[in-house]
Amino acid sequence: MNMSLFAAASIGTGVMMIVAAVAALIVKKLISAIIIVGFVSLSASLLFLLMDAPDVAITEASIGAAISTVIFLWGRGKIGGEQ
Amino acid sequence: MSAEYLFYWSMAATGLGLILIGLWGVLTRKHILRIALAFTLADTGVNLILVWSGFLPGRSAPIVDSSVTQMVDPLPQALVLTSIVIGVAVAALFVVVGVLASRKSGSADIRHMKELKW
Amino acid sequence: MSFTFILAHVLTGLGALFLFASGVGVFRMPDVFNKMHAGTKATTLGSILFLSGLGLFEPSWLPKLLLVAVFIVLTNPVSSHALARAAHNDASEKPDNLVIDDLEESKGEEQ
Amino acid sequence: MKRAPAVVSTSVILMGIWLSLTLSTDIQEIVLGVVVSVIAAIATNGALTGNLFRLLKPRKFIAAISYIFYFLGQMIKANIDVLFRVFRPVIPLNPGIVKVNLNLKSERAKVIVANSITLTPGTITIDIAGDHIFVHWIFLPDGDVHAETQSMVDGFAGRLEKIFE
Amino acid sequence: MSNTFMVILFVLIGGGLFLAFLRLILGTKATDRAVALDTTTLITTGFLVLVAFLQGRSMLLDVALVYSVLSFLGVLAVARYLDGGLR
Amino acid sequence: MIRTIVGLAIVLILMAILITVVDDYTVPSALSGVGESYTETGVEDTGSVNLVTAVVVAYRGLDTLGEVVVLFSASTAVVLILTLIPIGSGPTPPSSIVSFTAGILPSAIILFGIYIITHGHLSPGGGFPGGAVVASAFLLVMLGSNTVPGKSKFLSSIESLAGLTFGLLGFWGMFAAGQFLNNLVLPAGSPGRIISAGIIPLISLAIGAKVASELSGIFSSYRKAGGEK
Repeated sequence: MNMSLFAAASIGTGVMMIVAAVAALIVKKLISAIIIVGFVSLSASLLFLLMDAPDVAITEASIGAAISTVIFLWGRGKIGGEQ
Repeated sequence: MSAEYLFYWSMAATGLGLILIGLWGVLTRKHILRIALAFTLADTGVNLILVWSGFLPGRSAPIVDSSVTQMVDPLPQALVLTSIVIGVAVAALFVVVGVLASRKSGSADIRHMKELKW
Repeated sequence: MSFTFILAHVLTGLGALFLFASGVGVFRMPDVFNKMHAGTKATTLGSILFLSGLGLFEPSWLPKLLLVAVFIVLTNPVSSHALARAAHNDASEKPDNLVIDDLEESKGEEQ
Repeated sequence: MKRAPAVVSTSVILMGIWLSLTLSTDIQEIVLGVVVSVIAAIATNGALTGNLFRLLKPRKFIAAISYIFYFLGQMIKANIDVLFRVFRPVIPLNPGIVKVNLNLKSERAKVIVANSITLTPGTITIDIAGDHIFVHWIFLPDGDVHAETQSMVDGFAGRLEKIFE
Repeated sequence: MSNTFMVILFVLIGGGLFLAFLRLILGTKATDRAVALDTTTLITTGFLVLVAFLQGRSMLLDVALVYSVLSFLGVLAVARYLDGGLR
Repeated sequence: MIRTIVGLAIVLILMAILITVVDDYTVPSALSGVGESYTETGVEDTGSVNLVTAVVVAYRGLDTLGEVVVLFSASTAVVLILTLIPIGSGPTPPSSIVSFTAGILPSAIILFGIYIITHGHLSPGGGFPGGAVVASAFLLVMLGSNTVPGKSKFLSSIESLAGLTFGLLGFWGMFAAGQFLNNLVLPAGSPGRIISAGIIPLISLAIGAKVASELSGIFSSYRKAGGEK
């Protein structure tokens, strides 16, 4: 029973991640792309937890949520957007 | 098509998909930060595939407990643990070099960064 | 079927329902402030109910789950407020369906 | 030494957080927890809680408890409001931002009021400037908007004044 | 916890997560997406706790705690950026 | 346009190759030899309940040392390049709610990070995520202000001290037990308590301090490159 629930969860998360990854690359504004990549990192953390890797999940959450988002936002502020 | 089968392969499909999408983004995008984002996506995909290679459905996390009998492989997880932190340091370097290059060439578009071509 | 058992079911179910309602609200509301109404209030109470319900199923986890809930209560309104302020300050992000806007007027007075 | 009560109350709270994190009563955990929480409290100068000893007077303690219950009641009302609003076929909307006074001295009390307003029926805090607070309504109340908003804000501020005087 | 109840919880939480995700992808403005990110992370925190509960190991709750604290920081960073605080 | 098509073609070819590679792959039923031996003898060898930390710090400790060096060089490069970028116009001040929250929450987040670091051998966590969480507390302070931090001698001394501790612990193992980073120069203790698993908690602390100070250094130099209003 747990296995089929986890299978459903992992398939759903995987589909969301793929769609979000494509969206991050084709969306117009860079700031939206950064927000969506933050979502992909956080979903990856959920997948790592489902794959019985809590250490990796904790690391991915702590790095992907705030730190890499801030780094990209800083670069966006220094460079300016597209066009 | 058991649940176990779907559970196992959906992970691999996600990681592979992320790698391919990231690669496509690196090849086709023009804004330097967009390329950095695509690179981060591919990085996440590689980490997923690595952890997946040590994953067996139905076993538990590699933290020994009185209730635990069978565990997944801890080695790939240890590798990925360090890879994630390196990944963010590399992304920071990527962004900083991108900012510097765009300052030099006056645009964030990689087609204008002529001096980086060899 | 003890009382705690039933209460745990009710709390987790209600919490999940509120989390679902927050998703619906964020999806359906027309502009950013109204999205925030659904996204902040419903997720906060939903998380509290859901976490305390699961804590009743497994009483030894209760302190840690309550800690998560307290963190959410402390932090969620702050991030929501910061986003609201940013949305109001940025001309391209600001919604245009406001009936009264005292903040815009007081900004005008300052200048 | 002026901050000593704040440091002590912060380290007590941090110790509580540590105990609920570890879920263990091993002597090593407790010793480490005391050391870490005292160091963290001294390093941040007791900023987490401020001076909690003022709350130990029975009158203020009762006021704090009653504030928590008032807040929880308002929050449940807010969520039922959201629940019934989002499932309507057409969401009833009449949004607006209203400016009202907030006469509290303590910074902590202002932040608590602002966060409470964000979590209670139909309102979120947009900004605080000096003695004024800007509140966004999802559905503006009937009648005098400013008076209604002022009474809603005073519902929180009046209760908090008893604690933070 | 019976199986039916567990399925109901999964469907409710997953549905909420999916709708907020749709707003994240479709949302016309950056602040809409940021609000959707806030909502998705909080719903996912609930999801992580549910997974920890189903696996029956309290140490997995650390992941949920880190997740909730740091997702708050991420959203705050986006908000401060839009406000001009990260220049 | 041509770029998009060529990119798509390359990606599709790669996808076909990858699919043929994994085509006859089935769900495995047992671990590989290395993983099997780690899971069987890990607790006796290292005393660490969390086998991932055991692999990161004890079995593969030398790799981790190299990894910390990579992190150090990357962050040094970032800080160096940031000095080449012209200083910006400076951030706007935050609202009082955000700055107040950024004033009160860091102590709780630091406590939480130290919990993750010190319980690395007992529960998920360890030096890397814990250090990142501690750095996030610094990030919260940065988000809640618009001033530039002063010259941080403290950060760089913590950084050097952590690296030195890591190296010295390694050499201690070499001289006492004939092996660089030998874990059991301290007693293994009873698994499941804080003081157990030899030098793993100490090395976790060193890694945590190193990661936290590197990431905080990156943030603080970002803020300096942003300028002051």
